[in-house]
Amino acid sequence: MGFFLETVFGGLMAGMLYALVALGFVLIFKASGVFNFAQGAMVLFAALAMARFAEWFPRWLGFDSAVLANLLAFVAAALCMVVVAWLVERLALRRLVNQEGITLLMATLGIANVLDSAGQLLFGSATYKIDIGMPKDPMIVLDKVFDGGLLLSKEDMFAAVLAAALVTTLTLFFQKTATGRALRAVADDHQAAQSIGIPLARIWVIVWSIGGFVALVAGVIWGSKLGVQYSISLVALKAFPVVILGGLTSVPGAILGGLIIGVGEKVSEIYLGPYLGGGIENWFAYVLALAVLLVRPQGLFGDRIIDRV
Amino acid sequence: MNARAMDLPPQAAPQGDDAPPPARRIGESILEVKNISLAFGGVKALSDISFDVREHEVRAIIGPNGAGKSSMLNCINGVYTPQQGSITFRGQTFRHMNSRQVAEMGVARTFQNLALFKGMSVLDNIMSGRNLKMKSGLLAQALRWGPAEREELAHREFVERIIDFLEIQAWRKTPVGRLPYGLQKRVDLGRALAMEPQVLLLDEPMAGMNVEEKQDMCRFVLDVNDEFGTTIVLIEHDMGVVMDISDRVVVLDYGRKIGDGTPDEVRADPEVIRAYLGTTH
Amino acid sequence: MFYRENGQFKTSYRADLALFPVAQDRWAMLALAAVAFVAVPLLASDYSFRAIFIPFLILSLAAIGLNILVGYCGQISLGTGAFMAVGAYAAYNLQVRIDGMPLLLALIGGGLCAMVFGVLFGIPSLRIRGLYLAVATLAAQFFVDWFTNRVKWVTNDSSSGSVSVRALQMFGFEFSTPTQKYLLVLTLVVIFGLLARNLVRGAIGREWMAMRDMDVAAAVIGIRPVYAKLTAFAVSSFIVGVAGALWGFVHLGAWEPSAFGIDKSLQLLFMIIIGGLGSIAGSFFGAAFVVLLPLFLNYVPHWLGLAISTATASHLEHMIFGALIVFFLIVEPHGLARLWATGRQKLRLWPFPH
Amino acid sequence: MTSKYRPTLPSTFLNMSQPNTTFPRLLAEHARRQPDAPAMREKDLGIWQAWTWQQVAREVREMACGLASLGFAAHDNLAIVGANRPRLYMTALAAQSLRGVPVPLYQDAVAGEMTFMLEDAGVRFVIAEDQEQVDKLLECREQWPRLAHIIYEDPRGLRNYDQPGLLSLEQLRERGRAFDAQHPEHFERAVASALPDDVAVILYTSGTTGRPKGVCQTHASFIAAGRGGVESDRLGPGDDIMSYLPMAWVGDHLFSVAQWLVGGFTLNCPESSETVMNDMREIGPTYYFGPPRTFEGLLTSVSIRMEDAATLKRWLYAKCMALARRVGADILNGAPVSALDRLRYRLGDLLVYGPLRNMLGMSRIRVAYTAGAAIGPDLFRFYRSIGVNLKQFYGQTETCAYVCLQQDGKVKLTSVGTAAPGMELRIADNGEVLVRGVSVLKEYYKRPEATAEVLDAEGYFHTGDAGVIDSEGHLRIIDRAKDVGRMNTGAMFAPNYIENKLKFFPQIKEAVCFGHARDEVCAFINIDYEAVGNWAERRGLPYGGYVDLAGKPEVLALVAECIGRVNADLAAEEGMADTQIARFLVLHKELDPDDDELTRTRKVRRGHVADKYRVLVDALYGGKTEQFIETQVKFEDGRTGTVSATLSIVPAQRYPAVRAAA
Repeated sequence: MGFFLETVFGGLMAGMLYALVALGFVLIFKASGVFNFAQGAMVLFAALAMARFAEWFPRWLGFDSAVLANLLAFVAAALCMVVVAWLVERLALRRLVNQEGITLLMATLGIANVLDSAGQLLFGSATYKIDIGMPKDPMIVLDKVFDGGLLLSKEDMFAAVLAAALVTTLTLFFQKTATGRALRAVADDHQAAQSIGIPLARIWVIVWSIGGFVALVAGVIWGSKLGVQYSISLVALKAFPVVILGGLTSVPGAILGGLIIGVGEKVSEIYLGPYLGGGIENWFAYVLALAVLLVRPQGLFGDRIIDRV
Repeated sequence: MNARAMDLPPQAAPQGDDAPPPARRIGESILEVKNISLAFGGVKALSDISFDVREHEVRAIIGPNGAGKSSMLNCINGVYTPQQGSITFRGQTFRHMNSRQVAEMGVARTFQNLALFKGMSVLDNIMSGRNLKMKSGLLAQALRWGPAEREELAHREFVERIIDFLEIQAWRKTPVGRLPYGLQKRVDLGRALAMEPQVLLLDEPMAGMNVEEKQDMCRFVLDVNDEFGTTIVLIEHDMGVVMDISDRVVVLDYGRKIGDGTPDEVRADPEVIRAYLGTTH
Repeated sequence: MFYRENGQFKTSYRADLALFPVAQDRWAMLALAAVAFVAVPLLASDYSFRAIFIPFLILSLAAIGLNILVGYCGQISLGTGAFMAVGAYAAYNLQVRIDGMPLLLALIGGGLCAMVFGVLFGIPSLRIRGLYLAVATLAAQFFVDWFTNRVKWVTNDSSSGSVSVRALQMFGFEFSTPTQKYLLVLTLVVIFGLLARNLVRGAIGREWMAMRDMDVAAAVIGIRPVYAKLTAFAVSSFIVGVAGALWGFVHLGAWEPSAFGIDKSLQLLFMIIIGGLGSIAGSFFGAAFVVLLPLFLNYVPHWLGLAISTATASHLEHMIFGALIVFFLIVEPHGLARLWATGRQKLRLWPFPH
Repeated sequence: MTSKYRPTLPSTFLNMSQPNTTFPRLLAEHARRQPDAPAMREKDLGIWQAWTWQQVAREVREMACGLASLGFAAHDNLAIVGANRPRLYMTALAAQSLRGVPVPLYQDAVAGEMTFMLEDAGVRFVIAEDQEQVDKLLECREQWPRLAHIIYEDPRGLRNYDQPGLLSLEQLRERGRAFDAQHPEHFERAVASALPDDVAVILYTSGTTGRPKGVCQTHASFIAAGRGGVESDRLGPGDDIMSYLPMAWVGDHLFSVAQWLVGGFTLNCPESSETVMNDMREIGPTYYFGPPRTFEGLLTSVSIRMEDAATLKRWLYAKCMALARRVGADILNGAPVSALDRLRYRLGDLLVYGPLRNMLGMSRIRVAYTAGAAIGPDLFRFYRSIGVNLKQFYGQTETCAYVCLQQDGKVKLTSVGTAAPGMELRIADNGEVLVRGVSVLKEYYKRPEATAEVLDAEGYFHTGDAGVIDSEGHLRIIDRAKDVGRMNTGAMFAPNYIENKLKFFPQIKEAVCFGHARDEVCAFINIDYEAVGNWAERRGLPYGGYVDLAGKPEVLALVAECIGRVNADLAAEEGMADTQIARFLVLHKELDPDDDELTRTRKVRRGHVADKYRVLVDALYGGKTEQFIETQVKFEDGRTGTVSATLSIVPAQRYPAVRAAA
């Protein structure tokens, strides 16, 4: 029992991160109708930036406060992502408006290529580590309820909390602030949005910046756990099933989807894995999503499609 | 291909050309709609609609925008499944059927806002209407084996007759996307005719046309009705057209049926008049 | 400019529906065939066979398969690599487990297995549409990755997880030299190319395109979505499977599961988008683009006499490749095939502009 | 030059048909000699359906017997109304087989005109193409109840017509088969009984003045005319001709019937009026006929389309055309040209001329003819320079359109060629051209007095054209004899001569000149809407429709320039200097056959126009600077409306007479 709960908790925590990345997708998809395959590359790019700046700033400016370094690096990385967003909008998106969904998807694949290699060109292609001083040691809770209690990694907790915080802020941002509502307007209907005088270009830059920021946070968390290297960009692949499970256009969907996948994956790995020879979490998420879609083709929270003729 | 070969192989002969002239006398009821109700989520699109269509007649469905006219057609050819009610076609009654069955029973359909296959040529669009009648299997098609090719050719000839009938020879191989709106409407009709339908559902065939195009379309609709004896169910906004060419008219308003009868009866019906007051038709 | 179409009138539908109705096109195709079957084998070097012609041809075949699904039937698939893998491994197993299995049968067998697998993963397409489906097809990709990695039986219990094929022989004849392999592949590609062409310009092709362009209307004229979509998946994955088998047998010879990873899937998708959706010819253009560009790009530094580390070089190469893709999508979203078509049209209308 | 294959036809082929024969017998002969060669093609249902000579012969027989079964007998007239459809040509032969006479009528004639001709020719049997024509004929029948049988080719829409005497061509052929079974020898006997001097066809003259007259031509004369053409251009099996001009028009009858039956080549009918150009491109006829207007239209469309071309292409085109103008015609005439130029021309042929011919559907043309009106030298030179062997001939309905033709190698721009085989020419004292020979009409149908007017005792036919014959025997037509007037200055005034010069400008569609019994020449101009419209658009000159465009000062300037050039021409020609145009105005509407301003063959009815626009004429000579006018117009659908405008009167640049010697 205790072990099961541990697994679930582990799942939930991983899930929060999936949710985070998935959120990036949903935002971008809602606002610009682009299924952003480059999300993973953005994570890599951001993480690399963060890791390297944190390494470089002390050297350049000659100080040795890890906190300060991280802080500066984080800001710098964030700025990088804004620049990236701006370039993407400038060079690709605005030239591709009104193209088929698949064409846009292809474009993001191209962008992913560019970001991947650009990142590694600029910041190097070795493995780097990010240390934002996350507590590494595990902790025991509820030892009164179960004997031995539940063993949880503080690091995961920390990450989960961070992610959760960010998710909430973003959700609030979209519900409450004017810009947020503007973004939703665009998402719902481009013409309408333009007609009420919202410059599409700026919206896109903002959204992609947010996407970039989300990627950065995800990158930091992941990076500090596993170190920063090319493979980190694969985290995006984890997020795909989450998005379609929740529904491409739904923020809550992304969050819930993330948690479901997170838990499902861990549980299945532990309880099913052994019989199938392990390593099944790679595809389990997808099969799970597939199963859900067969029941609800538009995902859990996606908007329903009615054929009009 | 020579003069003799111009007489069609029997299986591809259109009902009109060689068949004995079906004088346009109205026959028995061929299609009967009973108490159809349809709703999307909470929204009621149709409530308890009943009417019948007789063989060889031109039956019009009119009503203000959002009266549920298109939804009615969508129910008849199985795009939507009504929550209640049944549809009787040539004596068989169905509660819900899929589009394929409807098509097989000889009901064809044109669309309000063009639903052509924009990636294909005029020829292919109309050809696709013959697919229902094409039998050869995948492998045969891949190899263009004798029968498969002969089938393709025979149906091509049939389609050419439709192209001829609709006077669109000059655009045969043009991608439909490049045609002016009026011609696209014709192609849409052509695709439906290719199915050799017994009942033809026309969803606003003249919407957005200029006077001349409307005249042409009217002529085609009537010719179809005469030449091939096809029964026609017609949604149209242009009252003039409706009153001219239809035998009987159903009037819908907010998903309810508020009138049914000959053009004159309907025109006189006070409720109909009320429904139309203030609406721009 | 070179077209002289006067007097080329058609007196039968057969002539009018011929593969190449215009005489000049027929001649051009004949010339092309002559080059491919005669000139190239005589002139090309072994390296060029291995590095260019063979991969180009095989990828073209795979692209044709994918194009049928995506370009003609409008069902986006990100799992092509998986279908290639199935084809390759199935063919491999047929070869190792059945003695004296003729190469051709092994390839076809591989294709058939891929077909079954494809239909299986095509079933969701009956309910799921568009990007949802696209992502869903990744399930196939990852499932197969995992399956080929973890299930020893697939690799015939090879310790390393990599498999290597025996000699390519068929009815006593052995394809050993690159030229022979090239001719083998070329022949197969031409045959499958023609068959595919026939399909897409026939009844079934119209059903596919109808589903793609306007599925409701398609249903109303009596096209069964189930049949249309599943045949598309079947035909597509059969061709892709055969391509996969060829890729493993002829191009690689020995391979590991990673050879058919998601990168391959994406690469193939690139090909058909850049080459042109809904065009058999486009599949070839796309394959050529994807095969030649990298070669070209990593020659450039040498020509410019730049000394850069291979790592940097490969990064640059990726970057430029990605950039070019975006560029292409912007200038000609309909792909090289469209450019080709417009060019041809211009030649037909020459000297008139339109 | 691209491949110009010449059919090598057995010499027997031409002299096969002994001089005294008839069309039906020629048909029978072809059916015997080349039963399976294609006689006719029609683009129908998307492909070119072909009839072999045998099939034509059989269908003609069926139709003939069908007609016979309805009581059609020798000397009955069979009216034919419709577009160029193979089966309509066959019905003509069917009528002739029974010793009857086909009377092709213009399909676009309105019921009134048609009733007149039906009555005039006492027609009881008529072949109609489709519902449209049937409706018209039923209308005619109210005036002309003796119209007993209306036989239609296309049953579309006629299913529920129950009027008496309606019959589809299919049904006619069925009756025919039945009748033939009962009276097997009837057909042969009828064919055998026909004499070469029987009337083969009655063609109605468009009649620039007065009511149309039915011209009776015999088998003998039309066959002679046909053979003349066929022999001088070595036509025969393997040649393809496009039949797209009205059947009622003598030219079409000469090319698509007489020459077809003599030469035994293949007739090709377009799918529909919209697709003619395209069908022509597919067939690529080897032998082509078109009135100057057609060639002009083609050239206009060429220049318009080239203007949208990329700069480089336009440059190339200009260069090549310059070369062609310089040497093209000579190369075609076999005149000496330097090797270098020949090489250059080859290149040009590869890059421009060849493709151009291909786009015009003229790649395979061996011989192309034009006639019916004067053709502009530039126009004429253009086609010859790009390697199209365009030639002129001269003739009228009364002479089977067969009087003069230009022989290969002896082509002069200004002349219409030398007297055709079997014809002799003479110029009367008043300058009128008189002709005598094989092709001269038998008579006007039931109009002895009219016949007497044009046929004199010596058998000369008075063409009504004024012309001159040069030293080499080339005839040059100046004008209609009766139009040639005298100005108060005493100078000879040949309006058409001037008008044609004007019409050679693509911007000018029609022109009407006045000058007889006046001091100066003044002109009405019709702009070419398409050409001028394009010109305006390229200059970013906004305009709202024809009337507005025609009124634009820029356009007036453009026209004035053209007129200036013509005046310069005239000044240079002996005796023409005085007929330079002093003032002109641009009409606010297109002259239109439906408003009786043009004949069906688009010749100006100058008398009628002069009366109708009296106010304008007066304004021109009354020294006004502008004039308001309101005119009634008929639309296609028969409705009528009015257009009105204020036309400004513009003076034109004139030049002092240049002595020819100088």
